[in-house]
Amino acid sequence: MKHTIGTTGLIFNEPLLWEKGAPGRTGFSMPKRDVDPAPLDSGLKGEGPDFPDLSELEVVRHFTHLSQWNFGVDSGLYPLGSCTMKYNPKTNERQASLPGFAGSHPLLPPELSQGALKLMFDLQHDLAEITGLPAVTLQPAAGSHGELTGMMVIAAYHRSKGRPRGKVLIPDTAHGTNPASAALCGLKSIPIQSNENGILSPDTVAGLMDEDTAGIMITNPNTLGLFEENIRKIADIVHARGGLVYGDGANMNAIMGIVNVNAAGVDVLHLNLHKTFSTPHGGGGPGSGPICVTRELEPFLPVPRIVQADGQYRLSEDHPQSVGKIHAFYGNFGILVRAYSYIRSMGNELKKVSQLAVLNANYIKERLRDVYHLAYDRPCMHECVFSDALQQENGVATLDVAKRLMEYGFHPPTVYFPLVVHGAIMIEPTETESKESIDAFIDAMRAIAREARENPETLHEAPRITKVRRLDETAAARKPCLKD
Amino acid sequence: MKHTIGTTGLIFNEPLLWEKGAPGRTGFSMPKRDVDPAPLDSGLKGEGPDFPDLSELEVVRHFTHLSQWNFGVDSGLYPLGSCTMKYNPKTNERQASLPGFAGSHPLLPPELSQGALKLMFDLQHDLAEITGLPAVTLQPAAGSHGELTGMMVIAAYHRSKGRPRGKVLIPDTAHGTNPASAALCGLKSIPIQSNENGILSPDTVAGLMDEDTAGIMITNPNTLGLFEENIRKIADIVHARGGLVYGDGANMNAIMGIVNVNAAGVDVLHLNLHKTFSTPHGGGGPGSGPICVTRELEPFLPVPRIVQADGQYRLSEDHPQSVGKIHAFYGNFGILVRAYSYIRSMGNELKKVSQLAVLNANYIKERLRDVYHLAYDRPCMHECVFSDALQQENGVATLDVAKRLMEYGFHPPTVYFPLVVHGAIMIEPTETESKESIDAFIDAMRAIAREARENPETLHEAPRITKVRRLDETAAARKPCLKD
Amino acid sequence: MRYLPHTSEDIAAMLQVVGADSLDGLFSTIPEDCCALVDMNLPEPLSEWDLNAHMGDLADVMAVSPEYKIFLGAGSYDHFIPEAVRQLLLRSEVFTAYTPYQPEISQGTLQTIYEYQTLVTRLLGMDVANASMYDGASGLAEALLMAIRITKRKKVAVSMAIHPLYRRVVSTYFSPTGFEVIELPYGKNGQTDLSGLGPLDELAAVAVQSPNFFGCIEDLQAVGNAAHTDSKTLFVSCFSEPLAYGLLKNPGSFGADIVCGEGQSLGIPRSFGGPGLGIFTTKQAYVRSMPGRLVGQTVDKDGKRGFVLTLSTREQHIRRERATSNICSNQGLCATAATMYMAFLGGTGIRELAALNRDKAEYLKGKLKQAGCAIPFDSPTFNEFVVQFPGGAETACKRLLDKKIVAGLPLGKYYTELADHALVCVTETCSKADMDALAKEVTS
Amino acid sequence: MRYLPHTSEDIAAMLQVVGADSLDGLFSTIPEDCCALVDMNLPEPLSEWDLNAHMGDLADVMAVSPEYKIFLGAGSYDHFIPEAVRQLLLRSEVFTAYTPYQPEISQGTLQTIYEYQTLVTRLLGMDVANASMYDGASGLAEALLMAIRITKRKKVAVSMAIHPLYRRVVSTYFSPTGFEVIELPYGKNGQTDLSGLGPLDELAAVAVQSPNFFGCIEDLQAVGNAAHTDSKTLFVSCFSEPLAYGLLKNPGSFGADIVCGEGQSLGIPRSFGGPGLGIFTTKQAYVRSMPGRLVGQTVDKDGKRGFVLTLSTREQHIRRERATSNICSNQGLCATAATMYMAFLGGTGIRELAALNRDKAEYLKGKLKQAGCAIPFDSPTFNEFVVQFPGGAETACKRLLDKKIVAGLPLGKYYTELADHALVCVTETCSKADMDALAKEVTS
Ligand SMILES: Cc1ncc(COP(=O)(O)O)c(C=O)c1O
Ligand SMILES: Cc1ncc(COP(=O)(O)O)c(C=O)c1O
Repeated sequence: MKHTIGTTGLIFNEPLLWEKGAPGRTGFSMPKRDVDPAPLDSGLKGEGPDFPDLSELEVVRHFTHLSQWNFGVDSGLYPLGSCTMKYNPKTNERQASLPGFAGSHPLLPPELSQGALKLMFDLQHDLAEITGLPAVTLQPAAGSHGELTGMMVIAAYHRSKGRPRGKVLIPDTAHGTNPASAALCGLKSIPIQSNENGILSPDTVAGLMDEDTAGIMITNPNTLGLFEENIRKIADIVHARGGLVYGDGANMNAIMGIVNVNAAGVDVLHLNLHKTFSTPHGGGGPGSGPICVTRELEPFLPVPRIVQADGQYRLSEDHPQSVGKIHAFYGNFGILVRAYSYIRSMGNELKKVSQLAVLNANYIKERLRDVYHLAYDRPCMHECVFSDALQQENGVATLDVAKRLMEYGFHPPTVYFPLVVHGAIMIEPTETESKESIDAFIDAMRAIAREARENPETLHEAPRITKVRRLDETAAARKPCLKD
Repeated sequence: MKHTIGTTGLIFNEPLLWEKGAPGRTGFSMPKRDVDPAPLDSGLKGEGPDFPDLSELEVVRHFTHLSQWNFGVDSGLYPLGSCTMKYNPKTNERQASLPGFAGSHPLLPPELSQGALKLMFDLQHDLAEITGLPAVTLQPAAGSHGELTGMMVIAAYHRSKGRPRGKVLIPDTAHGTNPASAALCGLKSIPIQSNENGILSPDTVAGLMDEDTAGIMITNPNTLGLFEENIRKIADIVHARGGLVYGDGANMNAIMGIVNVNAAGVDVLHLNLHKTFSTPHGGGGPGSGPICVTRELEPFLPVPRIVQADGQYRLSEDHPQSVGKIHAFYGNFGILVRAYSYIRSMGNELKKVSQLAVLNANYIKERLRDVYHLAYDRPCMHECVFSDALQQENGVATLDVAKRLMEYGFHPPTVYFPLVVHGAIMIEPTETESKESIDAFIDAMRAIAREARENPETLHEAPRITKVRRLDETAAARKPCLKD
Repeated sequence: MRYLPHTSEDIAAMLQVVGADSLDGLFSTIPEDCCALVDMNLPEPLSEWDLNAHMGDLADVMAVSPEYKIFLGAGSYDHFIPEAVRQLLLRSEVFTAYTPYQPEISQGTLQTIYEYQTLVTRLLGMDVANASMYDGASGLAEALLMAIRITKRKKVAVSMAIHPLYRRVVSTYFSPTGFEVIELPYGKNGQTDLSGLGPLDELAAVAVQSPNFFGCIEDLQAVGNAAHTDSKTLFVSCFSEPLAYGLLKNPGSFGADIVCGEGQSLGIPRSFGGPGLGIFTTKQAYVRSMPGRLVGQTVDKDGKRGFVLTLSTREQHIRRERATSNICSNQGLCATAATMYMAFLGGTGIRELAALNRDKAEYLKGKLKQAGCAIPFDSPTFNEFVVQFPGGAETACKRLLDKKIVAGLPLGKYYTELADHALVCVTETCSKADMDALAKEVTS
Repeated sequence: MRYLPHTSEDIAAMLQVVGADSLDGLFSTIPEDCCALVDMNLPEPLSEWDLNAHMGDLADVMAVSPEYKIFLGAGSYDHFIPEAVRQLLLRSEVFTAYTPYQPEISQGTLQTIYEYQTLVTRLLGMDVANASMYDGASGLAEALLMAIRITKRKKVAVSMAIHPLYRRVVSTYFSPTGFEVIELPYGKNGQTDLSGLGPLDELAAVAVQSPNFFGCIEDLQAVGNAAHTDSKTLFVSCFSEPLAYGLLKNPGSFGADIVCGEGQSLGIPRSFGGPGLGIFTTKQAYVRSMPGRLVGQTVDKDGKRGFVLTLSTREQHIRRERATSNICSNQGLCATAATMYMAFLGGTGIRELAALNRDKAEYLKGKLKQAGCAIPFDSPTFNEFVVQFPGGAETACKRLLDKKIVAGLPLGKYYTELADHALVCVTETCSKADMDALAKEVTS
């Protein structure tokens, strides 16, 4: 296509840090020494780590060059399904770097940290409003950490009732962290198949739910981008057998202000602030995974909890049923500041956020359905899932489509997940993409579908214009080289 | 070469701003309106400018993409002769953005701006120390603006002596701004040829200097990277005929703490803070071009001048002989903050700066002299000047060498200047480049010299890997398209 | 030192190649009598951390909002700047680059400046803009010199309602030349009084500022007509607050020949008066007489769109003493900031923001009138206006300072006849509450 | 809203393609009983400018240096962070990228993490490091679970001189499991007392921290020997202040099997306790039992060096319930900051900086002794130590607060037997003058 966004230009090779530099150089400004050296038993002294010595400019160029090999949301459309790669507002970075926040010590006496405590207290309130679940902890450092915390809460609840349970129901569409988190709580996960519509049937659940089952972990909207329409019925079944419903809220971006998660029967829900609430992913983290629970489960939340009395905020440890601490301090506070800034900036426009996110996803679904096989032909939420079924006959697989998309200037969607769809192509545009941006993506996807028929080779060979081409992952795993 | 720094990677096409967006979008957070609209005579109202409406993300991506088409000091070696492309320390940016500086209004009462006034007062002192010339103004916004100011001072001096003069001597190696600045002062420039050694001979000057000549503009070290060894003798000749010596200090990076400009006989000197004192060039500016003068010329400096009395600083207008104001306020204060930060960070290590800058330049000169024609075979200062004389026989010109250097990952040197050297290649590495970085540049230059012999085509075709290839500058000038 | 990468081994090895015995040995060509005999007397180097502390101390004694409520404009305006502008400006590929002499690796800078040129011509209604001048004042001086070059005349008429500091820079630029400035007085309504404008046949230009220094919107139609009664005379319209043209008819629509001024308002911090942005625009016919750099569109070897510096035969590095100006480095990064700012604002935004500025200023004007202040000039204003404070401007301002309110700029220093007047500015950054507070304090 | 690009025309056009009549129409599949019946009760949206003011108000009431002199460490350390780190971290290609699942366009992140893995293994003397854990506490918990997986045993011995908050996180992780924690007391000298360490044959791991919570440097040789008297038992060494290993012998050299801890010290702001950096390293033999992501070196189709996520069969997205951990998002950007910080510091720098930290701490220790404070533990310390304040820690600290000095962390809350003791920390950010002031105030 003439108007391809992706093109090539001059970038720079850059060696590993220790392939540069020379002993005696420095990139650091050493504070001047105003005290005498103190003796230290030579038995304790090491040689000091073998780090390269580099000038400030050498280090600056190193990381400037490296950054140019990366693709971020600021580089272009990043429709990575289930990851909600929306715009990360610049103002959030300003707020998080305010000296009063960035420079504050977590163990200061509460009277010296009222600003941070108030921010967390109010953020908890906002998340409760958004989910409908009244009690919140901000301590988990990521979604998966939230799952772990949530399942601990559920386990503690059952223990408190004097009847610990050993199993948990998990749909086959669930993210890998769900069973892994359950396992850490000593819970055996029982897989549930989703039905022909890509969602759970109450009967299936009814068939599996028993008195040794702690409950169910259900992602809603699920990883097929579909709303679990039977969630309320399923919750009733689970509750009837004394179980609890864990909600994976990674996809909350689809339903803010639209669904009341509490009303839907969910007892515990985790949120990914680094998805729905616009905080950056930083190439892997840090994230933040608060959990929101019903009043009944509040006593089990991690400590310390923030309590307010006549305008003063303090940290309370006095919660005997609490699962305890899950983070050394209070979680990823710097991420909380960003999410709080975002919520303050949006207010009730968060409902608009969800509406537009869902609009963008359905628009893509409709405009690509004739050239890619649509796994489940139903209205979708924040994302839509295709497969390579139509391309397979030309020997073209999802991976080839993904790699070729890079050359068109887009980040590929999530691929080969969820596992229930063979060769899945999971597309989540998010609401911050404009119609033009999405149309350009659609044009690229359609052009690639054409290429798959007309010259599959271009797809097999892709990407050619990136800093490196397809990498040998098998070799990497066979004899791992994990450091120099 | 295997270890070429330059390579290609994925970058992005980006349309012009108004080729994007849609009416009604915005990237700006409109403050909420707390007053009523006031009536305005419709005769005064316009339609409002035809600007595109873009979302914050659209604008962020736009300028992120554009930045990737650029080469800066943080991208790699930038040996642009006469421009002193040294590292721009990150801490300087922090200091300049302090709210107390960035947010301060120039017309606040002095008692509310003591910090800025003290900074400027102390910076003046430091520049006087570095040059040996006791009186300083920081008002000129760039080097050329400094030249203009300096020549105005000289003109004012002659007027004050009751005998205005009409001419000024300017060497053929001078930067174009010198004659242009002189012309703005109504001075006719009389060119002086430099001698076979690339510097000025006293006799030549003596032959041209007369009572109608205001003085001489001399760049030292000059644009051939050579020190004007006869400067003292020349100054005596000029002074003897009642003239004054203007020094173009753009190349001060070679001689800090080594030469006393005052002792060398210079009466007025401009400095380029955006060269010698590490402030960024920003793709064209802003710069800052303070001038330093002798006590005798101090009365002619622009107003307001900063005066100090018992610890308080104020702005004084009371200088009857002053040339007046040259900038609406006090010059590019934000640049002064950066230069001040740099000088405070370096102290007397500024001498080391000059020593290493000169070492780097001489090292390059020695290691390339066998493959490129060295214009003047003498010890150089901050830069060395080669030509394409040896390459011409293969039909390769300086421009080809420059374009090919890009593909090796380096910014080209200054080319075709100074005019006295046909096909000049003017290389100024600066002191912030490490030996390895300079060796890599030398390897590239030598490889190119080889290519010039073995396959000149690669050079004529270069650059191939940049966002755009050689551009049609003739067409651009023939029918100028200066806006959409 | 972290900026100096040379180890002693590096230095030794390089000295050997160079054939010098020591670093001092590199300077053998410098005669004794030029050498610095004593070390520079500079303070000890500061660590990054001590520098932070030191600069913090200097910056902390400066009076800035929100601690102070500042109603000061007069050529330097307090407007909100999106954090996104600040962060994008730190993209080092742009920020640490030099002038785009090598277009193949400078397209980022070049396209940005092309966009800048286009947006400012649209804002001002002109044909062409250059890549920037130092500031509004030197821009005006160069505009008048350009008119003199074009018309080959020696006199210009300049309104006294143009920023007094700009006019002082003009007279500095004029002083070494034989050229003459005729001052046009301002009238009772605060607009330029053209009645004294006699036979134009020796005038190279008639120059006014709108909104003028008093904040008054000039009758550009009338000025244009007056100027153009002589076919050769150029109509120069300058400004210090370009945001006004988000709302007002632009000077181009009144036939201005050169429109120039200060662009600090467009996303650039005040920074104690600089760096700002000299905006300079003119008509197509005069492009070759224009000072400063120009970016033009062209194509590369493969026919791809690209941008280059063009028409440089006007400039000093080619034309030397016969150049249209001596300017070389300009205010490129500030032009970049302005381009980003205009892009974030958009056409809808700039109109809304301009209206908000004027509406707030009108609100305060009304409040001050109620509070018993006289408003001497009755012609329409944008976001600044002149006020006569009961009991004199100097004293009123002094008194308000104790309340951490900077009430405006006392005008006595610039116009003796306005000794008890002050110039008051209101932008979108002033809240109703701040304005009410000022009005209240004025009378108390 | 500036983050939402859709115009009403866009929405209309897209709805038509989708075949919905309205935005609400998009949610037809959501049953009544799940719907939110009332609007969310959230505060009105703030403009960027009101947000700045609001956040400024919240941040301004926090106690931070330089206004306060803070001698508080205890797992969160005040070290100077180069401005260059801050600016490089804002490079949006890295900062707005997700986990590097697509290596061809993620080499920046991948090479950085590979460099991170290499540098931390060099710092700690270990074979392999993962791409990071959430923090030091959860890292320790995962280390102990890993030892349990490897040894198939159910008990671990944990020193009471390990950070009390880390130990609480460990017990939270252990609570749903049947696993047991045996606590090892600390001795008179502040080091872990191993004498109670009986027959090891059921112990999966022996875990200590060095420097420990009291700042005391543990005798890792002794701990290693004790742990390894049983060939299966793993020696786990954790830390909260990695800078110590710029100066001290690293845990690897004492044969530690797993070394993990908190990396906040390495160029990451304290930020009220997070985000920090969970550093996790082990021996080659155990790499396949390790939690978390790993980056490995490989080659591309053309034989060029490149980096990928590897050994992911250990991880949840492949292995699901049988994964070595549930961790998915980690602390990548903090690992990036630490890599930059270690690169700026260099081998020479980190040694000098570590020495400076200890020397300053020793200086204050001496000063406080002179001032009449008791130092209960006599084993060597790095940049933290325990002090007994005359008249009790709580009261002393309270009194010093009025002088805007945070003298340390009162220990009574964590160790009843140390009720009148406080943990005092000194880094390179504390000047001699600050320390003298503290010593003076303590006695007054
Ligand atoms: C559906 C779902 N659940 C859980 C997670 C885990 O979240 P985190 O990576 O923050 O641990 C993810 C992240 O990709 C997810 O998509
Ligand atoms: C020798 C010399 N003189 C003067 C100048 C003009 O300086 P500026 O660009 O700051 O006006 C330059 C800039 O290139 C120069 O190299």
